[in-house]
Amino acid sequence: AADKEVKIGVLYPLTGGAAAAGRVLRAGAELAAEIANQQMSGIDMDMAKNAGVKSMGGAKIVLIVKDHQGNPQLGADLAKKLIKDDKVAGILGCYHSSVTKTVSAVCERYGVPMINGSSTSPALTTRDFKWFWRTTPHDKWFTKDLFELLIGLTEGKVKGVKAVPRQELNILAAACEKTEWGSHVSEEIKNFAGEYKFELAVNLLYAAKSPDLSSEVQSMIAPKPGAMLFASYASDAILMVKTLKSLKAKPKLIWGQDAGFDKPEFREMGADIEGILTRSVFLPSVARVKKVSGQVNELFKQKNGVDLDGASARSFTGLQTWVYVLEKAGSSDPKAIQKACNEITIPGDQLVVPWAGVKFENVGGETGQNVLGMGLIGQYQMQKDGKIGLEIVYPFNLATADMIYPIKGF
Amino acid sequence: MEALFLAMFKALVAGLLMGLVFALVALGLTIIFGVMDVVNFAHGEFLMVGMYATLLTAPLLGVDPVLTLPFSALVGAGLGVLCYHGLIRHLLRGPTIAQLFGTFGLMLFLRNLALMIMGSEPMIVHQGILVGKSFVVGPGIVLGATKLAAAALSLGAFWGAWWLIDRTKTGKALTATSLDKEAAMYMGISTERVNALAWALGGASVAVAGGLLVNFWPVDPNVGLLFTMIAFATVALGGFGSIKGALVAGVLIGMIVQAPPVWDAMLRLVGSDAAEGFTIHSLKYTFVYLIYFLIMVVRPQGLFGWKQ
Amino acid sequence: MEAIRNAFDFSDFPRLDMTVAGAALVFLLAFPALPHSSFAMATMIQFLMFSLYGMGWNTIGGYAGQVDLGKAQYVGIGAYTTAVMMVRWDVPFWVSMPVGMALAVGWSFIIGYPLFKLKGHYFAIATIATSLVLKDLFEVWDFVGGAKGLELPLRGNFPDFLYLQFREDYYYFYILLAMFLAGLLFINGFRHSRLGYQLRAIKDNEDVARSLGINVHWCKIKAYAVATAYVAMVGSFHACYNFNIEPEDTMSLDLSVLIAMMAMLGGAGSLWGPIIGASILVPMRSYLGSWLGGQAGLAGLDLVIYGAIIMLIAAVQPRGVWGMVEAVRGRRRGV
Amino acid sequence: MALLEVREVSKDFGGLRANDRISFQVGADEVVGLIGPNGAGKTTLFNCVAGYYPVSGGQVFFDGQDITPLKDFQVCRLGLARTFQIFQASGDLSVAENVMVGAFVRTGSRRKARAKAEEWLEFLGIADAGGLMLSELPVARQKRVALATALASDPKLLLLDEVAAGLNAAEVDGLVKLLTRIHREKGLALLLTEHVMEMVMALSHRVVVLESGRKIAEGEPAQVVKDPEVIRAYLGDHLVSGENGHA
Amino acid sequence: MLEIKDLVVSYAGLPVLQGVSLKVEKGQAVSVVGSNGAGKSTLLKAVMGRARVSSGRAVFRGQDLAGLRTEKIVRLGLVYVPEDRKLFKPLSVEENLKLGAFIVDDPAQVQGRLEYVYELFPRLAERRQQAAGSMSGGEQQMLAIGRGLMSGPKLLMLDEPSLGLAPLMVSEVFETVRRLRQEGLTVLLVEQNVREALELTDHGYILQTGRIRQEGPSSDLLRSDMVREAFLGM
Ligand SMILES: Nc1ncnc2c1ncn2[C@@H]1O[C@H](COP(=O)(O)OP(=O)(O)OP(=O)(O)O)[C@@H](O)[C@H]1O
Ligand SMILES: Nc1ncnc2c1ncn2[C@@H]1O[C@H](COP(=O)(O)OP(=O)(O)OP(=O)(O)O)[C@@H](O)[C@H]1O
Ligand SMILES: [Mg+2]
Ligand SMILES: [Mg+2]
Repeated sequence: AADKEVKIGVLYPLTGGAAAAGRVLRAGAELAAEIANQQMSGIDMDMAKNAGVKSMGGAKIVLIVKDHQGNPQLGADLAKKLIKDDKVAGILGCYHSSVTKTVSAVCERYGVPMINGSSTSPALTTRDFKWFWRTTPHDKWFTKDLFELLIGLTEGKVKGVKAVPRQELNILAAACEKTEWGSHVSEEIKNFAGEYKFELAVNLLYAAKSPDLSSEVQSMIAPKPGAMLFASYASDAILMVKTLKSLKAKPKLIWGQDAGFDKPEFREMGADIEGILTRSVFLPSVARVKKVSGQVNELFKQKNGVDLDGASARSFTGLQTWVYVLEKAGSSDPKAIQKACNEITIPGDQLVVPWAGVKFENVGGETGQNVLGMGLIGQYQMQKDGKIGLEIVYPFNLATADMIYPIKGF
Repeated sequence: MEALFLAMFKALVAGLLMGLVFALVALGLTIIFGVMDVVNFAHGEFLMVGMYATLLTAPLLGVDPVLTLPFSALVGAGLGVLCYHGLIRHLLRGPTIAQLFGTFGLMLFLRNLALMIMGSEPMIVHQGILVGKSFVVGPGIVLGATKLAAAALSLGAFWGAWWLIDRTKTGKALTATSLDKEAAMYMGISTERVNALAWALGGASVAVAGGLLVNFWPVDPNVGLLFTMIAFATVALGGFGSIKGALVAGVLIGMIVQAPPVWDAMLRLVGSDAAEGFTIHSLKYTFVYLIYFLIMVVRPQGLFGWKQ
Repeated sequence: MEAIRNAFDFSDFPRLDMTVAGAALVFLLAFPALPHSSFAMATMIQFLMFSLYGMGWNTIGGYAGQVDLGKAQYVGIGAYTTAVMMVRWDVPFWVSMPVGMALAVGWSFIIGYPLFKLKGHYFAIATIATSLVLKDLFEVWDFVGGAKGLELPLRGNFPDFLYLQFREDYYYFYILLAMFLAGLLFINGFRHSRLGYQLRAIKDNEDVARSLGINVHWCKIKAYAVATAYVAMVGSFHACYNFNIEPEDTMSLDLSVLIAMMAMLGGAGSLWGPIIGASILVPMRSYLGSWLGGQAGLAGLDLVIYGAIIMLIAAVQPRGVWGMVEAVRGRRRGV
Repeated sequence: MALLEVREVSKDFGGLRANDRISFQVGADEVVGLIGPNGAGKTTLFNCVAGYYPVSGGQVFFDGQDITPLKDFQVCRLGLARTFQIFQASGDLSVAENVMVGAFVRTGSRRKARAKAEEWLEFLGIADAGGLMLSELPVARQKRVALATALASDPKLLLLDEVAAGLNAAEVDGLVKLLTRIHREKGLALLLTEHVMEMVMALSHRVVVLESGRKIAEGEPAQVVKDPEVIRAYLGDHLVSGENGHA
Repeated sequence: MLEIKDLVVSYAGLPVLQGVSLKVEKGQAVSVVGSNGAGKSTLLKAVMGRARVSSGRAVFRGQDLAGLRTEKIVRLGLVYVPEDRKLFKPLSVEENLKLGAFIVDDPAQVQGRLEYVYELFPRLAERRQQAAGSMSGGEQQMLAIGRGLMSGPKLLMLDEPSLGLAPLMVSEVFETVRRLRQEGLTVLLVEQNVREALELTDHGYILQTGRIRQEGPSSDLLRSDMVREAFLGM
């Protein structure tokens, strides 16, 4: 029957500091639901071929979107509402790792499945939860990607760059914001720097949303680092680059851990950010190497006027995973969904993100983590149309352009 | 050793600049505080309004953002007068706490109105004579154009405020009203107009600050938060109502905020082992509040305060 | 003995007040049995928490007239004590809560001593500063998880009365309601106590108060400690209820202001003020948020309305809602 | 031993010496008037005695104890109460509650404090005002409440700073009678400053005269008002010729 | 010069003035006397626009004062020295005096008045730089009167100027008032000090519980039985 439906609760920050991210996150999930609910010929995905969840008699996916404002307490309250009042089959969300934590604790208590597509705190999947799965790779992987790239540079593996002498890059300086997320990243940077034998001369945490970053930048440029690494949200990222410029910093390479470094308003700085690297899970240039990504991106752009980005693509993938899991479970019974989650494998060709697929496994002390995910590192480069855009430089085999190295500095 | 001195000198310069910026932002708060004894929680939101005013009008008029500052001032003054007549006047009938929750409401209102209209993405001026410029004046000593301009404006504005309050009749009216409203009335001073004037001045000065800052600082609806607490600390440290105090306190706070690089340089001098792991950057504002607190305990009326 | 009699003495309120209060109590007791959405239940729990926060704040901010905008640091101390003790040493809530209260009160004495040398706005801003300092320190202190915060382990067997882990919210509700009633009675006794009267004398005129043998500084510190104990108690509860705490959500300036807001908006210095304030602000915030916040294009509208209503109340009656009631009655009655 | 002994007390404000080595005593059953021109240092002396100001020199003994280093609230607990010349009450407490605060100096019990407050309000003839807020009363009645509050703290010595200011002759009369009763029935020592000479003359056993911070005369009231020095500094000539400043 | 007609003022529903009428002619000195809480201060405050008038009106030099702001009234030449003095406590004596001349624009005139006040009250001249709040009660009263004179008022309203003054000082203040009056200043005096006040003025009003009980030439009042009994304790 066509009137059947499956309700999924979606929790994103639609107001507050991360409202901008919330908007595209929501748009990503909504697009995925739309594709799942209709037959769409132009898209090479299994879920586009069916109208609704076939195994559940064509049940339509209905999203119930709530705004948690970045507030963990509110997130938990809304999760209860979704579970008890709206009787959702499960939950997607929540972007902020801190909110994801409280919401997943509610889900765990009620035995309701939750799939997380966009929180990257490594801690989330180390809690032995039975009702929590995460599709996105997390900060540990992303940070590792960075060090792989650095090593790659010294070994001449990077497209368009000759092998760089190790000592040129040996000194690193990092600044991460003092939040749940930033301090995790900072820790990972420290660990990997040790593992890959780089000298991390400066590794500082700074007070997020601070009106002045000049002291941070002063300290970072003092040891003359080869690479500068950052974990910052939007306004800090912009202020950081502005400050780097005004203090005439001259690193060979700048890398940002997504977030602020991947925002449209960051791009507006144009030539100033040419050469800056950012990790991501999705860049529009993926469309060039992956057809289905291009198709979905077109659709997304039609609707929202902007390209898919890391946030929207992951949100899309999160909901897509929900659809495939439901398809496999054939019912909205929590136990069935739990079983389906633990057994499912979604092949990589189904996804907009350039991953090998989605498969949750319990390895290395982690539970419910997708082990087939993968990060990207993009670099801002001037496009032919004079606009700044991101080109993939890592993984090496997906590189879409020659890497600019060293950056010209400020 | 030389490196340490250089770091100290750099920090001194940077601290002075940043301190003047803090002082500039706090000036409007001091004026309002001084005259009316009102804590304006929405001070940072006035700053935000000034930032948006410049950000939006510069491309519209096709002029350099710096030239839109008078317009920002106008917007700020208008907003100040509006707030005074629409809200503050009524709050003054009640106890002090009414100001706190009334202006807190104002803060929520303005901030989220901006969110509805402007969205939450940070925005910044991309073109203008101040954008992206900086001057090298010594080994590693660089002065950013925006900060330099803000510092100059700050000095100018403080001189202006001092002149107004100390040398003019309007200033006398401001002082009298701030001390005792009823008595001021008996002197023939129009206290309503003086209060509105204080809000207009306060609003204009912080909005101009905003218009200038947006050349370097990105603006988003939450930007007020960054500066409000610092402005509060600046004004209280200087002593409520003291123009000179706000200037000195602003510079002092600017210096405190620049301490971490000096600390780092010192650790590097002592040996890299110590430098490992202990950075104080994440605590730089903590020191601001801590030192603020310590000074206040010793001097409960602030550095230059006489009112209590 | 007299202290107990004082706690139950509501004779200075007119009959109407007590009828309304009685009806409200019956409603609260019966609430879980009435048909309600889970969101309503969650909102109700928030209401009780913020009432208690507000009651605590009222002792220092209302009765003693010292505007304290740094209460969140004690929420943090309470919450972290419970969380750390549970995570590290498996200590049940009923042990860690009093420990948290004791630690918070201890800390309140340490900073209260210098703090109360300041007056008026200087005091208010200094309280903000102390709270921010503590929050910043917690954010870099690894023992308590730093900026990453602490997550309480789910123990798995529900309901767990020792560790306050329940699946259904009405357990939390009743436990909190018991705290609420105890808290209310204590405050009622407090305002009838010598300290209560002395604080109000201090609020009137400190010089006169001192001339009447009142050690103003010490009385303020005591009131501050009482306020702290309330706030820390709810903080401990918050940790168990929320399962995850971070410096940002337990110790932020926003929370401090919100706590003060309950009493200020309801009517600072009156017994019912914080409860009235919480009963207006908490539901308004949740429901405006859930109705308007989720709608496309209306992001922020709920908070615009919320802010406007706060401004309106402040402008119409700067003494808060209870001030309106008193204005209608024509005279100040009951404190 | 006198109840209060002021020994060589001095008080400086910056360059200004407001009290200059002032000495005098108040016996346990005595009423002493402290007079002097405006700015002579009377209020300042009160403030020094009551522990409100730290003294710049000298000592104050009360009931055989050196109270010089004590703070005002400690002094009050020893049994030395005072009223203020100028005070503002923002009005959170009703009249009865105000007086109760005074009574709380001696008891922790609300019941006892209330009883004590009612007793004093009755005694001072303002029982009908018990439920009003202080700010709703005329100034003279506010002063009476302040008196009741001070009395409720069970003092041995009461310092009164211009409680008769703003009263007309008839009202001054009433106050004199009242204070006399208090002094007699409750056995309280009084130290009062007043510009209303009827009051000083009618009540005081002894009068101390200050001028520019120094004690210029001390003695029985009738003698003191004849002292030419006092007339020059304080009373003015026309007073001697039979008229006085207050009708 | 000032005419008050049927003025009614209440605080929170409680009538304090219940229809008070009063007249002050140019060059006259008029006193209003009455016991505590009779509403004397309220009367002056109502004239100054500082108390809510429920009915009746006050006319000053042909201008209805209803609805005028206090500062406007001051600019008309009606100056009020309140009972509680309302000094700018942290400011110096001289600054207080200068603020008294706020509505005067001519600096020379201000200087002249300043000297006049210093001559009137030499104690103020001695304490030019002292903070007003740290002066003794009597000194503060002198400052308050002096400040009131600084704007060159047409009508000076003094609310209990003798409050808290030493006997010598009281006669000095009254002497000053007498002198001001001789210099042609119109004065409305509210006093507790009934005899002195009546001796000083031409015309007197007895205010009791919000109503004028008796009025007439001061000399008549001084002789009336009612005044002698109620206020002079005879
Ligand atoms: N703000 C107020 N609120 C309520 N009642 C007031 C207020 N101000 C004055 N009153 C009352 O109005 C009455 C008249 O007061 P007013 O001050 O005019 O008296 P007065 O004749 O000047 O007395 P005094 O000799 O004490 O100066 C008094 O009973 C007083 O309690
Ligand atoms: N805190 C202070 N700082 C500076 N000077 C002060 C202070 N308090 C009082 N004085 C000065 O000390 C002198 C004595 O003042 P005090 O108030 O003791 O006088 P008084 O005898 O009580 O006068 P009055 O009868 O007018 O009340 C005055 O000249 C006064 O200006
Ligand atoms: Mg005195
Ligand atoms: Mg009066």
